[in-house]
Amino acid sequence: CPFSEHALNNAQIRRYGRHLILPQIGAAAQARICAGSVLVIGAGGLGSPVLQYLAAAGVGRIGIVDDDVVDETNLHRQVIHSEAWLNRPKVDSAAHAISQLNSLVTVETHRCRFDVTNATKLSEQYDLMVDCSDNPATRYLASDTAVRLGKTLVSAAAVGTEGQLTVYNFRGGPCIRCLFPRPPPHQTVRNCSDSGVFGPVPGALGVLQALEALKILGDFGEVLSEKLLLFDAMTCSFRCVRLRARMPDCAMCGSGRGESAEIQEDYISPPCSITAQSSGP
Amino acid sequence: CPFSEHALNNAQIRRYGRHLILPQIGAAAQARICAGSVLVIGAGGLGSPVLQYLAAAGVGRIGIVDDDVVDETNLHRQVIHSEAWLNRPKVDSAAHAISQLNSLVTVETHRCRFDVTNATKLSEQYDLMVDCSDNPATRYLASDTAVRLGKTLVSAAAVGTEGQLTVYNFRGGPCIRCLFPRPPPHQTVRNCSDSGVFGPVPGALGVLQALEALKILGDFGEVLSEKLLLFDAMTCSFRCVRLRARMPDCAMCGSGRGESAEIQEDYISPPCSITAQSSGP
Amino acid sequence: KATVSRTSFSRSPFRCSTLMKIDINFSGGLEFLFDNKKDYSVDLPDQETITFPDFLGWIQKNILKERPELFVIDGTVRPGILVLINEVDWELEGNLKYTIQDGDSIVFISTLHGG
Amino acid sequence: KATVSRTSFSRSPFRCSTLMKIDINFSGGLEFLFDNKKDYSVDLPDQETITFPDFLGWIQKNILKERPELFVIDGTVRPGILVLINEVDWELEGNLKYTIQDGDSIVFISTLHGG
Ligand SMILES: [Zn+2]
Ligand SMILES: [Zn+2]
Repeated sequence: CPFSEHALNNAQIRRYGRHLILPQIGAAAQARICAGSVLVIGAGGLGSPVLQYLAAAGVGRIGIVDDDVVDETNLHRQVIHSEAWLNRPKVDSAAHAISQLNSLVTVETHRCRFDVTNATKLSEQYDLMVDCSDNPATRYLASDTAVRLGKTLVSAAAVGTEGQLTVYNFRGGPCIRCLFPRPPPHQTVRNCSDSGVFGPVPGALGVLQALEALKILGDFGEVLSEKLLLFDAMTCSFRCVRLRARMPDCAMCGSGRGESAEIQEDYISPPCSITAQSSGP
Repeated sequence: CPFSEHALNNAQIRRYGRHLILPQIGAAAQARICAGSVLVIGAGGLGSPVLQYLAAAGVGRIGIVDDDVVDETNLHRQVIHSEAWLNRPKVDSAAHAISQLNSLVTVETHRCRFDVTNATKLSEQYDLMVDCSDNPATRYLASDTAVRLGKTLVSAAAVGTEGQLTVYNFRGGPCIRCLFPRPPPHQTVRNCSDSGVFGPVPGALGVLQALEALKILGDFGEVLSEKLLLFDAMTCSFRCVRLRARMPDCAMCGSGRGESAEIQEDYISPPCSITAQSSGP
Repeated sequence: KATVSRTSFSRSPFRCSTLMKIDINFSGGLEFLFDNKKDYSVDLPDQETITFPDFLGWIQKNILKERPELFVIDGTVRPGILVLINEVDWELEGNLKYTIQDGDSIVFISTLHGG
Repeated sequence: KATVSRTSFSRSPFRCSTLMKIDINFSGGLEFLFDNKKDYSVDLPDQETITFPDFLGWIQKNILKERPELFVIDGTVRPGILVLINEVDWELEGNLKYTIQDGDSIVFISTLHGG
């Protein structure tokens, strides 16, 4: 039956009423959101609003992968956590918050680092991936895994007073390696622990990641594929720039097919920066 | 002593470390944030992230004014609330959440509608006002009160899949009546209950309101005065447009000096739309 | 992507081969009065001066689909509509005294009040 | 507002009165290599072809303040820097084969990885 996907139960119809009456969303898109699943990589500054807004909107199943615990210095921006959860796992803190906000959502916690040993196994269980990590090794692994499994990845980053957002591997769009074949040299990478971050910057980018994820799950609107959104908090200015399409010679999604041995090296974080993946913005 | 304002205690230094190491913020601006106070009008879709990010960032004293209770249809976007608080006052729900997130912040709840009987008394207790209301009567009253008291007002709105953000009465900048001398006809006003709203839209605008409020309190960056930020979620596009300066003949902040009798009429909501001020996005 | 329609300007019975191309955008809910389309690209003849009130009249006659009283009142846009001329508040361009130029982008935004 | 400096291009001993005005912007942390300034407006002589590698060399020589290895490696921008030519990914404009034009806006963005 072509209408079976529209099946929302009474609790869902009551709860998501403000989406159901929107001509741009409506019952069919909300039903797809409720039937959808998302893996959120990192429950830090970006992950906090991503998890809150995905859960609030009723995404059926949400996976959270993070190996870190809640630290006092996280709380100026990681608003899904709270003082009662200090020094306890972020995945548990976030899962608790989601269950309080929306008991209709299933939460799955994966208390580990997203790494080569588990990336495929974790990602294949979900329709969509959202990268809220804080280091290039995890970001390249997330994009490469998305390409290998044919999943879309909503990717954002924030440091200092700036943020960036794009969507990888969406309907033939580029992956991270189409844009940047190799990760940046370690000494050029700033992280939030060392460089600082203005709290609402990952907040704004994370909400926009959730927004793109919901459009993709619900299949409405235009998605930020082949586009990069840049944000500068000091002037509250956004700039959207057009990016290249998929590169035919991409080492991962193009003719390279992910077979190069070099690719594996990019998943290794330098020993000097043993920062947990979610201690970022 | 010129450095007394930099005085942050040890708990604050530990907690706001990621702001302190940012060259754009630093100890002086963080100390101003910690010494500052903000009145948030409405604890709904915009108010939720505003309150979370202001509290997380350590604003010294936060006032919340709202007369509504948490409704099931609020929870798809009003992420500061939770199921346990259904049918209980939003101000209490929000104050509880803030106390869990940051016990260093003082919260003051005002369970009432922001109206002509209390607007001045409430607003004069705070350094800055943030308008998260959902109707023109409250918005005009908030702007007029800000002008009367010489306060700045950070104002955002969201309906459907669109949002708008600007700052009124900032260092000689325009007020709402400089732009729109009179409120729109009632039949042209859409609200979130009737028209619907895509959850992350007020989310994104609310985080940006908090961001502007922190820049104003901390006195850093450029503020969105004489500018209007427009957001369209369907394309994830932002547009920033230049607005007129303060109008010399403005009925409120200009030669009119708020003396016209007509002004009072604008604070009356039409009887047909008895929607609570925070039931909006 | 919003559908773009191209409509000719035809106030007078005289036809002219030179045309001004004007982009018009409606947002904040105003698009509901305009067939639910946000973007229009229209051709106006450039042989004569087109004042802003002329332009508003043309819009009402040619592309406005319903409830004109929600768009124009007393010869100007109703309270709560912000007009942008080439991305700038029309107040800075003389508002109703502005004369339409070839290539102009005119935006009509209904201010939102939800929250 | 970021301070804007105007610097003359002077690769050769010959002076020319016609100049190309180029806007250069650095972000994502790259500005730390450039005296902590995000926006530069510079004049280059337009009597000869300025290739992109020439332009990178000029930047290194004239406005780069520290650690050149964090900006250029092997004759092109280091991995992790996105270049925009007039708001578009430089890959769509031929990247290193692009020839600088008068009025160009060139943006260098270091991609962020925090989260
Ligand atoms: Zn690729
Ligand atoms: Zn005024």
